[in-house]
Amino acid sequence: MPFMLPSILRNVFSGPATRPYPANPRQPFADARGELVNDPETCIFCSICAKKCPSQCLAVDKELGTWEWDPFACVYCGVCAEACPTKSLRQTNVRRAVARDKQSVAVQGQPKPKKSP
Amino acid sequence: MLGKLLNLGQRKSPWLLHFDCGSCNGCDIETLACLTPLYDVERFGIINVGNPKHADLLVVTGTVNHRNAKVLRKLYEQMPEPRLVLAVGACGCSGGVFRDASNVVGGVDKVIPVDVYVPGCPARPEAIIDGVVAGLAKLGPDNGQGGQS
Amino acid sequence: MKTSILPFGPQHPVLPEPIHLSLTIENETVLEARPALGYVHRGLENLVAARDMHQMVQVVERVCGICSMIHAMCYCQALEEMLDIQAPPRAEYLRVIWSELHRIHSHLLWLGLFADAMGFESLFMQLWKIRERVMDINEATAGNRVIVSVNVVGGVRRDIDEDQVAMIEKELVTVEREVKQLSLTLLTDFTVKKRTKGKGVLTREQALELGAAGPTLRGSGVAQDMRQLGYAAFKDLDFEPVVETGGDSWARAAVRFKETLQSVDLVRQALAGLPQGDLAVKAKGKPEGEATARVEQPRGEVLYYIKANGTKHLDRLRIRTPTFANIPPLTVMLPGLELADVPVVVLSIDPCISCTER
Amino acid sequence: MSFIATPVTANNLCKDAQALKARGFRFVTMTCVETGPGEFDLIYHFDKDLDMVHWRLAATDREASPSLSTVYLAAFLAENEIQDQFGLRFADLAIDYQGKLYLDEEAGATPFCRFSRASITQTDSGGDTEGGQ
Repeated sequence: MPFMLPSILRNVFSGPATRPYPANPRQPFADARGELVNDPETCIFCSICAKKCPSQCLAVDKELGTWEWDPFACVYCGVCAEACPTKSLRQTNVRRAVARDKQSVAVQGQPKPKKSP
Repeated sequence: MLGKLLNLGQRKSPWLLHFDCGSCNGCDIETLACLTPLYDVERFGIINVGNPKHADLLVVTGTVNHRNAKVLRKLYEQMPEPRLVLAVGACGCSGGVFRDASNVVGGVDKVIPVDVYVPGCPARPEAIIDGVVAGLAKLGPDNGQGGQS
Repeated sequence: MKTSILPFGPQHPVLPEPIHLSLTIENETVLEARPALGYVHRGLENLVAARDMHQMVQVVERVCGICSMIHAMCYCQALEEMLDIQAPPRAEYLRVIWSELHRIHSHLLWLGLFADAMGFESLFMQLWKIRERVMDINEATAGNRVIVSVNVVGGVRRDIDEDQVAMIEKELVTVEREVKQLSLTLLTDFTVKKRTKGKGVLTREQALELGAAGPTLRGSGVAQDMRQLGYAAFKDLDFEPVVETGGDSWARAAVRFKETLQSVDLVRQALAGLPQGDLAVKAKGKPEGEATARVEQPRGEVLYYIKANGTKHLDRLRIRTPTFANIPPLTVMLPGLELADVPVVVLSIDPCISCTER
Repeated sequence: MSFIATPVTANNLCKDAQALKARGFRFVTMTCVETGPGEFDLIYHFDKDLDMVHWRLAATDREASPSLSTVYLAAFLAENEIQDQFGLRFADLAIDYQGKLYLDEEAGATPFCRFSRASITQTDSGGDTEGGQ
């Protein structure tokens, strides 16, 4: 215990180490991995993100133009956003909020007309 | 009167029991990190206890398998009412990346009722604090509106 | 004297993870310890049938949240060998940086838990306070505190820019200084010595015979560290394994403590020699055949065995994690101990149950 | 570094392992790979001063394989794991969890076998250690 005394004294006289979390939350780092945002305007519903997802938490329907994300199965790895060909799917640095019940996030866009060869 | 006092006590100083249900340790160490100086949940009166009989709040991390489901159910049954259950992390919420693995039953809600889901893989300490606050709102007089969603 | 069997775990305040030990005790002395596992078993090796080889990177990261990056690195190295590709030099250096940052935070975490198991609460808090700096580095550079998810087959996904290099160097100075300030407390304090010296002794012969790995092996005087293999950029770095000869809990703690400082040095070396260039090469083709890869985790050597059949789904993935190798030595360490020392000695192998059972 | 596994036979396994142990090799682990219905490869990994030696032993679920735990005690955990996941059996296992190391009854037997073995386990009369009651 005597060996800890310098550390203890330093801790007493330096400011508190605690982050005042709910009162004064810290800004997230620029590169932090947060929730996913998909822009229905630019999304082409190619479902590459759904194929790449390690957790298989994305469901894309090209015919109906829907993109669905289950934030409670997502592992926030960001592979989907990296694979997005139109950069419509982005990973923000904002942490996903807690919830009382599980709800997935759906994005409804314009179903793209079938490609005419 | 006594009931009100107990309720107030529970809301102002919830004691939590942490059970690792098959998590990868990611959420566990973040739950533990909540107790350390940087986040220090003890300033809210939250104390980590080892005995389910003393606990108000069960923090469960990780996926449920057949063997630990029994332990989890037993812990839940030993906790006095009213009790809250926090499912932490993608695994606790739904099974996460392990949903299809051979010995995984799924999220915590397959075994016991869950009050608050904390997403993230792993859930950040801030998120766990948020989860506790959202859960406590359920006990209080503003039951039904508090908390974030 | 009659013997009795005492259940220890799975839910125990000192254990962050569920492991069950059936301790046969006489008075206060342990005669036999038999581990019971399965509380964390997920069967994730089996997921290779459901996920393709690139998705498995994120799955193996979640074998263990503490050494996640190192698991993924080992898996990627095995696949890279099979696909006959070589990660670019910058990626190899970045892998060293992140893996050593993981080692620092894992060892600090463990030293804290170890102090907590001895009842030295203030030391626990102090160590975890230092550890948060490493977590901040992880979050600033890789985007996540614990599971950094930086590896891909063929390289890494994230880069470290100049500002971040400066930030890492600045934080590491503080980490090193604060860890060094605790060295006397950790290694020479009366309480710590009383609880750890001569407890849970594993001799050199026993360690080799029972296949111990990592600090448990090195604490018994065997200089074996997988980083000597020179994987990633370790071949270019100056590195010497840390060895202690006591074989007791104290020796294992001392190995980890010294490795923490060594890792700080390794990160510095890697930052200084960080070459420019690409982050990843494209992983083309489908793997076929068998391969093994070994790397050093904070807890010891991890072995990946991969069998592929020429499709994007692997045939078999086998992960031998360090704690899996360190559980048999535990059955030798525990008999003869006082019951009160059991938690400390169990912790001294740094058990990671989610690794063991996968 | 290519992967080479030397074939060994069930009869010689323990004798060869003794010789290897005398040369100072450390047991690393063993891996089970399913090669066909009821056919398995057991791969043993040993290590000495960072050099690895791999052995391959063909095994079936019809008869018990020799246990390495008589030579290297550390093998008991890996062998128990294989009993759990693949339904193989090992003779003279030092500490035998009877296929209950990881799995409880509800999980079902042999989850790691791609070829369904439910029918084999039921018709197997050879004192199945899976204990599928």
